[in-house]
Amino acid sequence: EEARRKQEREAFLNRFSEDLCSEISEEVLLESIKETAGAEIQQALEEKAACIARCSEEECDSLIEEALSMEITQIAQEVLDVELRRIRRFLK
Amino acid sequence: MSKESQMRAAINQKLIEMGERERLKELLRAKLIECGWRDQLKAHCKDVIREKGIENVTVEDLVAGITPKGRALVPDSVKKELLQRIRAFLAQHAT
Amino acid sequence: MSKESQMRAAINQKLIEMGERERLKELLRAKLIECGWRDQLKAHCKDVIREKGIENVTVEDLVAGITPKGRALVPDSVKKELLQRIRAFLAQHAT
Repeated sequence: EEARRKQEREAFLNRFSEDLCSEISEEVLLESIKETAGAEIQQALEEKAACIARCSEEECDSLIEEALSMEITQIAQEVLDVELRRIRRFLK
Repeated sequence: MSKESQMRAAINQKLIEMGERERLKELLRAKLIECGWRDQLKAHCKDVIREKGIENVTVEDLVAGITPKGRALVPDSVKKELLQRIRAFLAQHAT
Repeated sequence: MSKESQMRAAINQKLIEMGERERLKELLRAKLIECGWRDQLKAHCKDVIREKGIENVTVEDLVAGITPKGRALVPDSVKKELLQRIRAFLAQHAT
């Protein structure tokens, strides 16, 4: 009887240990997976935002540079033409 | 309530009261970091995000996508160690 | 091509395709007139011509001579407004 009880107890503790091990593993795994996924999504969003910010600035600089170059050339040409016309009129 | 359920409830109560349940979880968390599981999971997350594009992935999608791999990546040695710790605690405290 | 270069190229492509790049340049031109940049630069051109003598100045010389001042004279508020417009466009269209 004693031996049977001992055997039953051993079997119970084995079952309990395995169940508890699975339970704890499942809790920790799910919690860690959620935490990791959340952190990785956050990091990817931050990286994308930073990348967009950098690209916007580069695009803005290049656009300004392009527009200024055109404007400056146009202004120089205009002013030079006006000045030349003025001198020609003066010389006549 | 059966005798087995009563015993389970009593042991669970003891595990919580003595802080052992929390310690076991802490041990597992630490082991998962130590064995590289967390880094592998991070890398897998990055792959999924890269593949689908961040604008097409929610946290829920990602969790669902990586959970099978997350489970599969846990080394047997870590599971064994946890089980041993549980058995040792029960041998000492389950009366 | 790095991921960032790809993104930059895609942004540029979208801005051009949707006509936004041209609209932004138009906006910039209008702002430059509005803030007196064009007039200031014309005056600077005249100074350079007067200084060097019209017989010694080509358009290229003049462009080279006034470009640094032209860049420096663009008000920060104009640059900021343009950047905000680009960001808003990207926030709406970048995938």
